[in-house]
Amino acid sequence: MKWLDSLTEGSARSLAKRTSRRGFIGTLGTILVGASGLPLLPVARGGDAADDKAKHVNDPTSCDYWRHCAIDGYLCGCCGGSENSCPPGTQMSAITWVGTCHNPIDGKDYVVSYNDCCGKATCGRCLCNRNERDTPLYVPFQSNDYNWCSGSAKTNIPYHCSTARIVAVAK
Amino acid sequence: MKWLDSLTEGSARSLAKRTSRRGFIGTLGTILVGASGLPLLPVARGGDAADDKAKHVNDPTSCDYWRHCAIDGYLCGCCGGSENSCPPGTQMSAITWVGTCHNPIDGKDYVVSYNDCCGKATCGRCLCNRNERDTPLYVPFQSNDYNWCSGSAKTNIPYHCSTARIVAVAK
Amino acid sequence: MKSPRRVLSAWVLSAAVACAPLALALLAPAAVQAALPPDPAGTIQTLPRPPSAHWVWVNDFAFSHMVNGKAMLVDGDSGRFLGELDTGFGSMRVVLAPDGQVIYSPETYFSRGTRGERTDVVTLYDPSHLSPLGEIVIPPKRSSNMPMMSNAQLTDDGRFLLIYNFTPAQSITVVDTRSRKFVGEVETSGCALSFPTGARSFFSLCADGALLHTVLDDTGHASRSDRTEPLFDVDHDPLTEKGVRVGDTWYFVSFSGVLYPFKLEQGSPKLQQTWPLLSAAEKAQNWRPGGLQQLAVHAGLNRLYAIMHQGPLETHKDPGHEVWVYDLARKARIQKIAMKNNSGSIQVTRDSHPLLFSVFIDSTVLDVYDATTGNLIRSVTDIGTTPTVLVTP
Amino acid sequence: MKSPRRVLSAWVLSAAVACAPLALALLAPAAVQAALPPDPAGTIQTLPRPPSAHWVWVNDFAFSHMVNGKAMLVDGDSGRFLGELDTGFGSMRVVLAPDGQVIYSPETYFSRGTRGERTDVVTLYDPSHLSPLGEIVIPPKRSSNMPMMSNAQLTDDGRFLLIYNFTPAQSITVVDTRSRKFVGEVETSGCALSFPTGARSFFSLCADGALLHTVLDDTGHASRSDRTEPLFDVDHDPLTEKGVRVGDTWYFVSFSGVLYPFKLEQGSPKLQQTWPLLSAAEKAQNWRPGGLQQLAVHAGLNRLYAIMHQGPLETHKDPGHEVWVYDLARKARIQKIAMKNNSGSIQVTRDSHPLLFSVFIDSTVLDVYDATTGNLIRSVTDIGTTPTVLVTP
Repeated sequence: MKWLDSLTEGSARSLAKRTSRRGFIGTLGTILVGASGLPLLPVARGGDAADDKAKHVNDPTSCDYWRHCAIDGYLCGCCGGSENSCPPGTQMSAITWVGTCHNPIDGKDYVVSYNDCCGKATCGRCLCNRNERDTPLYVPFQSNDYNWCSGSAKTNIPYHCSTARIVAVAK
Repeated sequence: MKWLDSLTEGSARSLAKRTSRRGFIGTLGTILVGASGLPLLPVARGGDAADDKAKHVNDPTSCDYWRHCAIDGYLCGCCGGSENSCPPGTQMSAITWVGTCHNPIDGKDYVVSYNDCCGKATCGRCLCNRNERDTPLYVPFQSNDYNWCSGSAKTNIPYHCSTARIVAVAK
Repeated sequence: MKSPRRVLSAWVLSAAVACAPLALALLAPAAVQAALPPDPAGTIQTLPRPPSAHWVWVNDFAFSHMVNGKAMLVDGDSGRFLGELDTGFGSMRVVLAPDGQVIYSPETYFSRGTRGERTDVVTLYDPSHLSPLGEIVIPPKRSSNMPMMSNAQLTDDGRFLLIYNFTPAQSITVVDTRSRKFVGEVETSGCALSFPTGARSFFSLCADGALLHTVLDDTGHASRSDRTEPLFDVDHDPLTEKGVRVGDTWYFVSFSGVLYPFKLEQGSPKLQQTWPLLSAAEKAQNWRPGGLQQLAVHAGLNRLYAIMHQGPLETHKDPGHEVWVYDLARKARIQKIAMKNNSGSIQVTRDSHPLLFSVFIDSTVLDVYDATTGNLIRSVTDIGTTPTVLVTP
Repeated sequence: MKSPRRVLSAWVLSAAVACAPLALALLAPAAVQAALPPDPAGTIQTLPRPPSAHWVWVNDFAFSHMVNGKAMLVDGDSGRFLGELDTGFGSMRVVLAPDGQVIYSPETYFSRGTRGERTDVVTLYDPSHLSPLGEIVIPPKRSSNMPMMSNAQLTDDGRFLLIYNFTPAQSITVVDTRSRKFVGEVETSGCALSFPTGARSFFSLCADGALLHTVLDDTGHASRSDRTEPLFDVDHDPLTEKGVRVGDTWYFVSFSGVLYPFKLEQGSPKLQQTWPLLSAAEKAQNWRPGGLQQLAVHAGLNRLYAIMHQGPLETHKDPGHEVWVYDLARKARIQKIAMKNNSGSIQVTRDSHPLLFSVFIDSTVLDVYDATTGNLIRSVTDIGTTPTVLVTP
């Protein structure tokens, strides 16, 4: 379990302060990309106008879903999984990256863990990128530029999609 | 050379009558597809309006180039090769499919051989499909639905692009 | 989906334990009541068996990145994307075992992506978990072509898988699905593809318009091979190779729109009465069948569905904006369905409330219609890169 | 290209001979004079050596089909696409040997496309024929991340190739390009990537703002490893990891636009005087550096190029529509270049009439500018799927 040592090294300090995890293709910035690799030009953060955002805040297949406040990747809910489960035949990454999202339905803040689903080609549906507090590659556990399917020797590294699991109430 | 036997069987008769070879992705019909896999909707046969066609009739990187009268695939002239040569690092298919194209510059008809270049991933540039006298898969040597890089055991089958070589004057 | 299976393997648990101090450091005191509960880690969805009759496998050739073919499973009732299989270079289509217990996928791989040693396999997938159960290595001869249903077919009892080879020598690879072993190759020189006619037989279409009928023994080797006289005119009105089957009859359409039924009689395929899908007036208006998977049938209703468009002869593979529906018993058209989008491939489900699915290789939309009323039910977007052949359970 | 090499291998000749009767049957009597001559069969293009200084390798991550990464070579002078390499899963970028005799490409493959056994290699390509010369198997630990120049670097003399690993344990794989063998791994726990500082040394950036400086011996093993004090503030204004180098100085920009030069002094990287790329007024207007490969330099002109846009802090990787140019000696901006399209990655050629190349991962256009006037020279369309890092000879 040598890698678990490195997990704590150099990142525990800031991990305790920052809870954003933006996934993988952070360089896309605020861009929403249509599936099948047909990209759209950069649009408003979160993808929709304010009215539409409110409409989709409880839709797990929408980028505006409240749990997706710090996600980056294809939404597993569009790929045969859900907001908290992986599609058939994939594996959930062992390492989790944690954000804190506000749920407007019950008014609470939740700690959300963004586990990737791994072992199949990129899903290609519902790419969602909501970016805050991203760090460069040298602060790995807050950097969305890694393919986090790398996070376990037992998980095949092809990245498929991302989940957003509730871990706990934040406060 | 067992496959050479099958080459002559059942296809020589019609091969002698028909000289069209349309390449590979014939099901795209008359569609021109932009490179990088971003497809365009079906457009006019040959891709351009009549005026534009005349303009490009001597441009080897245009679908309207006179030699491309029966081609189907990515034009090697857009991929690091030319109308009669393969891009670096690819191999030219051993089997050729022959069309007869009219060269408006000298007024002659030429027998043109459409050799595929093989062994790298699809080039993705200048997809051109000009369809005439295509036959189903059971008449292989006139069917553009085959990946003709299959045509030699020594050639790796990944299809990259297509050339249009002059073989002779037709008459 | 409906029966999620929780997978908490040892490594997930160990990682969770190891990470606990970190995670705890993040957390404020426990929430007041009514908060949403934590989600378990490591949950992987599974699919119910048997599959819904309204599911469809959309096979993706991925032409711009041919080494990464896919088969994607979509639920026509909900429009939900259920999962996918990665099916390698130049993939044709998945084949569903009649008992629903396994999915067969003929696949081609290279040791270095697009180069190096080529390995052809039939991968067996678990239909609940969409994960490999095993693989059967076959000769590296599988044809690379625009995907067709008849690139891979099962014999009627599901015992032997038939895979078309083109090197350009033509043959059929036979795989025994019971022993899960490669059996051998059947030569089909001058003839292509396989159209099963029974538990131990199939025919291929030949370049001269004949049908080559092959009978297998119980070990999967050819015991007989008969070639008919030419049954259609390759030079003047060839049949498309996109045949469909109802019971013991295979239906093919010619470029000009004439329907050719072939029925097994006395152990050999015999041409039945042909009849035109188009009236003389429609032919004069250049109406024409077209598309990649241009025909579909519903056996219970005894109906044929054909994609139609207007255009000259060389548009015989073009998509259409209409699907015409025929009563096969009455040999008459009974319906025209207006398609929302370009239609290049169609498929009809087998149940008594059938859906009509439609895709086009140059789009990534799957359209779902009521196959009886012709009404559009929904469009499902972002389905792959270049969708080709549709397969229903 | 300029020196096509005719390849008439045995199999082409044999096929030609075998096909001759068929071909002859097709041909009418020979043409009258002035007809175009027949083209030879089997001609394969080659590229001249040394490469033009105005060529650029556009590395393509192929995000929608990550197993099919590519590196595409384009001539900035003509806009011509010269050829490509297939570089496997999650490919980062090609590395050009200083002597121009070989191209190194760290690549990852799976025995079954996206599953099965993982094999990481460095493939060596012949730069004239764009075909593999050989490969060096390395540990299957190569980092999968958004492509960065410093995922793979050569030591200054071209002897050792340094490849960043992330499993998530961090290390550097060292490959000896002379013996063409894997040498070993250098541990860099808590520190990422490699930034060469000499023939036998490089530094990595650490999570606490320190630099880890590693010195290799002549066999490629670490002989010394020194960690500086924290030299920048990770929490309040981290440096992007997209450093660029002029001579013995590496330049990094912070999220807020402050330039940090590190220079090797007494065998260790020392922070030089920092200076802001943005005025207080520009900062107030939310101007900010951004992009995937957001900095470029021209050593001869001693100029720095930085992609700039307006947006809040969390847009630090967003593309821009302006490139600001700085005189590194004067520490002053000397030019603003208006970009035609979104710019996420830039690169400047090394010659005395330099070109500025620009791509954006969400587009397939390569824009070519005069790097001194800032004038757009041409846009080259249809360059891959998701172009990332630009590499010039």
